[in-house]
Amino acid sequence: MIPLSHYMLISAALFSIGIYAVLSKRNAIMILIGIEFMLNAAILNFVAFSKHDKFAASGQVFALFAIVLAAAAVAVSLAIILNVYKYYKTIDPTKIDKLRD
Amino acid sequence: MDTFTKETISLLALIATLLPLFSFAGILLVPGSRDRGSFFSILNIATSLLISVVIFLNVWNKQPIHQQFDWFIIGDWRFKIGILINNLSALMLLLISFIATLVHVYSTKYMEGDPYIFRYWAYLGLFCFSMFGLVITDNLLLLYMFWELVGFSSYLLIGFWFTRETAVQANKKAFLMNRLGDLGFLTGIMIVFSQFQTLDVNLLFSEGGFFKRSLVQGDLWYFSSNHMPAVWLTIAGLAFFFGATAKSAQFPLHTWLPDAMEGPTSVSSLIHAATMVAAGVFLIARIYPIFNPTVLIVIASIGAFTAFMAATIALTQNDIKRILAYSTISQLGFMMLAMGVGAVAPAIFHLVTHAFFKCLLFLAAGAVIHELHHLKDKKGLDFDHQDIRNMGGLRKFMPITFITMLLASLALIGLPFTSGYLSKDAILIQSFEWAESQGSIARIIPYTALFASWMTAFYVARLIFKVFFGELRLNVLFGQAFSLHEAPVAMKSVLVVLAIFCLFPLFSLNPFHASHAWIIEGLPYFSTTPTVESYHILIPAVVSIAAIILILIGYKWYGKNEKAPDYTKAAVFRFSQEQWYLNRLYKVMFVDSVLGLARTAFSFDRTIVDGIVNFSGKIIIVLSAVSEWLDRKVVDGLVNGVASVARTIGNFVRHFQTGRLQHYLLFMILILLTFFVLKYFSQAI
Amino acid sequence: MNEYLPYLSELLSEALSGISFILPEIALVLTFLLVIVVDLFIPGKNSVNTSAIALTGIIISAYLNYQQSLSIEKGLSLFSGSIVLDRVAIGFKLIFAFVTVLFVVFIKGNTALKRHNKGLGDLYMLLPAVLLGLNLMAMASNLLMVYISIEMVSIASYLMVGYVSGEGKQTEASMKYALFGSACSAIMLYGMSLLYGFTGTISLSDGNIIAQLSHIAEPAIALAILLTLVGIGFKLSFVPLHFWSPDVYQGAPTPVTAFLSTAPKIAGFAILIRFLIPFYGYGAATGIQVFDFETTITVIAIATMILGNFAAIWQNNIKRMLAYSSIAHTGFALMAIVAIYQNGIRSLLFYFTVYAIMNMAAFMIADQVEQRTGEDDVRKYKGLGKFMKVEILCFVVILVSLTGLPPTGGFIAKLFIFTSAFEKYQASGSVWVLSLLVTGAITTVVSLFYYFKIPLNAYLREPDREYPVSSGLNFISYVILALTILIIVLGLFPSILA
Amino acid sequence: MNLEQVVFYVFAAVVLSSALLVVVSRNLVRSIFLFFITLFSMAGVFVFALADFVALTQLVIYVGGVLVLMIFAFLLSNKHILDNPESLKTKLFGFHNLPAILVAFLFFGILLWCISLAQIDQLAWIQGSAGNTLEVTDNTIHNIGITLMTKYLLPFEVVSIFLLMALVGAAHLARKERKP
Repeated sequence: MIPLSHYMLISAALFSIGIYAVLSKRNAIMILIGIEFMLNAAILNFVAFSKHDKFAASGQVFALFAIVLAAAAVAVSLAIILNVYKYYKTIDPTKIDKLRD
Repeated sequence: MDTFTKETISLLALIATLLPLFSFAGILLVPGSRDRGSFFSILNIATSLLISVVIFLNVWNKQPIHQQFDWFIIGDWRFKIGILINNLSALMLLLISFIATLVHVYSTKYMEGDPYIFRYWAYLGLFCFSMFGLVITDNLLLLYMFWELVGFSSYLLIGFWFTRETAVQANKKAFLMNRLGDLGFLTGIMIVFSQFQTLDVNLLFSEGGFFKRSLVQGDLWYFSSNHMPAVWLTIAGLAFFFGATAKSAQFPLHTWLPDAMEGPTSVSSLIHAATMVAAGVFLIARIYPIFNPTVLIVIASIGAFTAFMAATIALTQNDIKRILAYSTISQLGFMMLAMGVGAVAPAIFHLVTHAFFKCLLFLAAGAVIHELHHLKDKKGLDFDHQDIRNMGGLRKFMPITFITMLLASLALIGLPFTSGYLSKDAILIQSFEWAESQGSIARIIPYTALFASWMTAFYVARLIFKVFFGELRLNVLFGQAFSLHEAPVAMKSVLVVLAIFCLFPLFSLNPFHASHAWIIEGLPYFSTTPTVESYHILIPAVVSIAAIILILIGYKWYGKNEKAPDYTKAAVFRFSQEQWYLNRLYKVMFVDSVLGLARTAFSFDRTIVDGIVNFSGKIIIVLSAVSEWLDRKVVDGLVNGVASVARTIGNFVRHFQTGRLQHYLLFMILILLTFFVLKYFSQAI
Repeated sequence: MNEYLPYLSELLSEALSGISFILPEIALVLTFLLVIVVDLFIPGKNSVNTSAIALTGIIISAYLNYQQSLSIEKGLSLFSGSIVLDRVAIGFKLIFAFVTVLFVVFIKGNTALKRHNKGLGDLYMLLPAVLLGLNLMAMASNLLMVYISIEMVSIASYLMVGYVSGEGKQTEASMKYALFGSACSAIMLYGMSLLYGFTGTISLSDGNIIAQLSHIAEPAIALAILLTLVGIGFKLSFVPLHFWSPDVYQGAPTPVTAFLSTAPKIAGFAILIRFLIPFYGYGAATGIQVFDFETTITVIAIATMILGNFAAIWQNNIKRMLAYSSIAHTGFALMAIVAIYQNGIRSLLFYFTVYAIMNMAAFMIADQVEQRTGEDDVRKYKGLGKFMKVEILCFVVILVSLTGLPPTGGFIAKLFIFTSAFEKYQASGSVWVLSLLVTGAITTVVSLFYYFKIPLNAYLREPDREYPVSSGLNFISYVILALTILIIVLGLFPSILA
Repeated sequence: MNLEQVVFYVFAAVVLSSALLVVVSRNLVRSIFLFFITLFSMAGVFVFALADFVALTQLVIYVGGVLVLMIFAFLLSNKHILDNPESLKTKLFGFHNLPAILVAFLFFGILLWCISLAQIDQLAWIQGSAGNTLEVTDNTIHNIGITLMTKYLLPFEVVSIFLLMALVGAAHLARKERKP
């Protein structure tokens, strides 16, 4: 038996790695990958706790929905990033700052 | 005319209120020529006046009219609104409609030829509508709405000549100052509502109303099953007073009023002298039971200080309208002072008399300005047509304007036989009596007021002498002899009508004593302070004699320098001799009985007496400079300071808006974590 | 599977019994499908067909909602507790439908969108879908529905912001929006996973979640709740989740901005209320307080009001200014959330109705000005009062209402919220609530500094350039006029909404 | 330590190390392939939590969908998009990354603190969940199938609309503009 806290540990680490990627990478697609890490960390939590929720299976169902929704979000975000590339010829988020105070 | 039922009277009041709104909507919605609207407006306002007279006759000293219906219900909140006409509101209704009608008539000539005059009529209509509404409504919330609307229409009128940059600035200032005040009003409304669950003026403030039944015990303020800390009662009073402070231009929110003189003079006379600024005083009177002794002392002190401060400033102003504006502030200060010392009826009495004579002063000043402006345009000259240093000797050209304005000035100073004398002395007497019962420190308040009233005499004298006596200084300035004309009939007749209202008989049959004036007898809230008989003779005497002396000094300074040949025959000349006589008196006193230096008597007279006169003159100038500095730097600085603090905070916040996505995310997460750390590691939140 | 057999028919019939209560949503789904099919096979010029279908569908759905409002008395829990249908939810749904109808009208009057050469069919396809998402946000009562409905609205919003993508500005806005939003929803999902882990349930409607949380140390609960609030706060754009909104509002097509600053924001409040109700309700019933929402939301509200109002002072771009002003309004509405157990929800619904009207109207006017003069800079509004008489006059009324002055609906709305917050203060005596009230009052004054700029320029300054005598009225002008009159009517007769 | 545990920790190590490599790698293509490894081993971890269906979905949707989508995005667009702008001038722990590193560590620290405070292994609801706990022999697919069609019917149907909307919308954005 693997204790639940170990799953939590992995997910916390993965989540923090995702945060780092989102905050530091100079490429919009890498930011998307960072967000996917964060989502996966959350999904891991759901799945791990769902072990003790056999009948309702809320955690596993939640995880399934999250995966599906994440895929849709990625599709839309990628389409948007492609459009950005068309106009800015870059997807470096630090260079896309025309809208500001 | 006693046969009207309550319903009819409420309906009439409603009609009187809606008629000006009708002219507002009619003028703006029905297209036509640019100069349309004058006849329509005058017709409407005159009808309102007629109705007001009927209402007044039916209500004064009779049963108050109170009609209500449901306004809206949300949840447990049931709002009723309606019309409440008691002596106070009937009086105000009559006053406003009367003065508004006169100003309408006056404006037909004064505003003639303005390219957007139809808007002027429309705005006046909106203003009158809001003012009537304010007076007759029975609900604090509705009162607040009309209060806002009054402010709004006044901004429209101040900014009427919006092509002038100064008018726009003045407009903005008036707007911001009044918003500050409104915050107070709203706070008050909320406190009252949460304590009593109603905003009905009649329920709250009448005899045996909720306020009379609520009581303060220890630290708590009880009403039926509700209670809240007693300090909220004080806060509510202060909050309402703060609202009134802005509208009635009391220290420290008074600076908008002199700036508001950028509007047409007829507007200044209606709004910034006679009616709108009185709304604050009216509010205080309407909700009087809310004020506890602490708040009343604050009101009295602010009133006295304002009266004093504005008077000192008025001493050194040269713009004719600004002098009048500061004198308005000063007089409003008197009314507030009266409210503070419990003299509600004298305060309202002064409000009424002041409305007439101040309106007249402004309209007469408007006539002068009108003529000089006309001259300026005709000859293509360049001078400031509102500067009293450019005027002088006008009494020869404009005798009616002169005489009426003189009457109004005497009323403002408060000399016997005028209406101002009655009301002002009533205030002063009661404030002295109040101070007697309060103890020593409170005496500062009536003495300040007394001093302010003396200064009033001086600056009014200065104004009159500079404008109407001596030679026209423009002749000297431009080296040619100009001649001016009397104002047109429409304006002149208005001045004459108003001048009649500056005299005593309309208010009290006894020219020397106000206590039997019908207005005072008709209003509630007689002061509870004991009467001190001696004051009733002493104070009027002191005030009048000092005022006459000061007028003479004013004459010596501003009127005598002119070498007018026919002075010797004028009655004024005798007074100048008495002035001289007084100087001798001083000389004898100082030389013989005090100093005993007979040989250098004359030179001593020169140095000491003139020295004292000059010295006190200097002190006054310094004082007024200080007041003005305070006015300009501190109060304006406060407003500007608020603005700049707001901008600084805004700018700080703006720095985080870098346009970079990752900065946003970083700040977001950092703030989130900081909040968490503060909450659970330092217990700061 | 065998464990389930005895219950299977029962479970199925429970699921089916809910269908009759989601008729408005079913109407939206049908509209959605119909729009796609029609757009595919009959691509009408200027999307006349699709817009008509979308509009009809939305109105039918609104009518069904209205029918529900007549029959539903107390809350119904449907689909095994996935959603709750009660009067508050129906009220929110009616507001959303109203805003969406206005949105369709707004799109019709916007030339930039009309010129878009990919056609507007897909935009009209998004409308029923996003309205469905909004309705679900108003009804969601477990974490799964909260997540799905928020995501649905978010994705549709990203698509709308980037819809025209004719210029860099819009693509930039949509990228910032999509990435910021995805990051926030990932954080929210993590928070939800923690909540699920701590309690073993995703339901918000029974007290179970609170009962379980009460066994756990407060910081852990706080972290889970704060992370969950990130996702909700992204919809509300309160501090510190506001960063995206000025940029996105400026970049997006004006009708979209108007919609985004209205409907999803109000829906965010609906979700927030649903999320808070178990905490408040259970706390009041048992005296157990697992997390100090009052302080947290008060701090957020104060920060949001200050930031929104003070930053707006500096803005000259009208859309940015309105963006900050909408942030400020969020802060103000949060005041009612703090006072939720008094007359809070009722006053909040009134506030949102008024807010929806005035916000849509403000953006419509700004858009009209931009279309006719090409200006979106407030300093260039000089002399417009003579050129666009009706619109600017309406603008002044709307601004008066946004500030919260009588006799407009904005005043009554603010008064309600102030009063309920004040009652809350009296009940609790908390210093935080007092400072909330003070901040609300002060920032109301501050808001004058920037709202006042518009009439100042439009009426009191001479124009830099020549305008033709007057511009005529088009049908958007009449819509604006109608909304303005509605605002005044609501100010004078607030009871018509009750 | 039995074999199950060993394999679990190996998977965990692979997840974390590959994820770290994804974020420090300077080459985008390499990052994406490492991302594939992370997702794959993540699916392995799911299996240990007795969620075989979720693991499968992870593989099908993430690896088969998302990852392929990303690679297609590269292929469809200009190849310059693959040039990593930071590859030349920045190092892993460069100064400009410092705030991000600090925030990530702070976040990690707070998460650990909260997890330890919450005493995850002694949660009340887990203690009381005897009989409601999945066993290795249980078949989760039946269970999920039934709950999706009953308890979670509404979310399930809503997601279908959601996916259609996202699909049409994304297609709209990515579509080339028609010549007017």
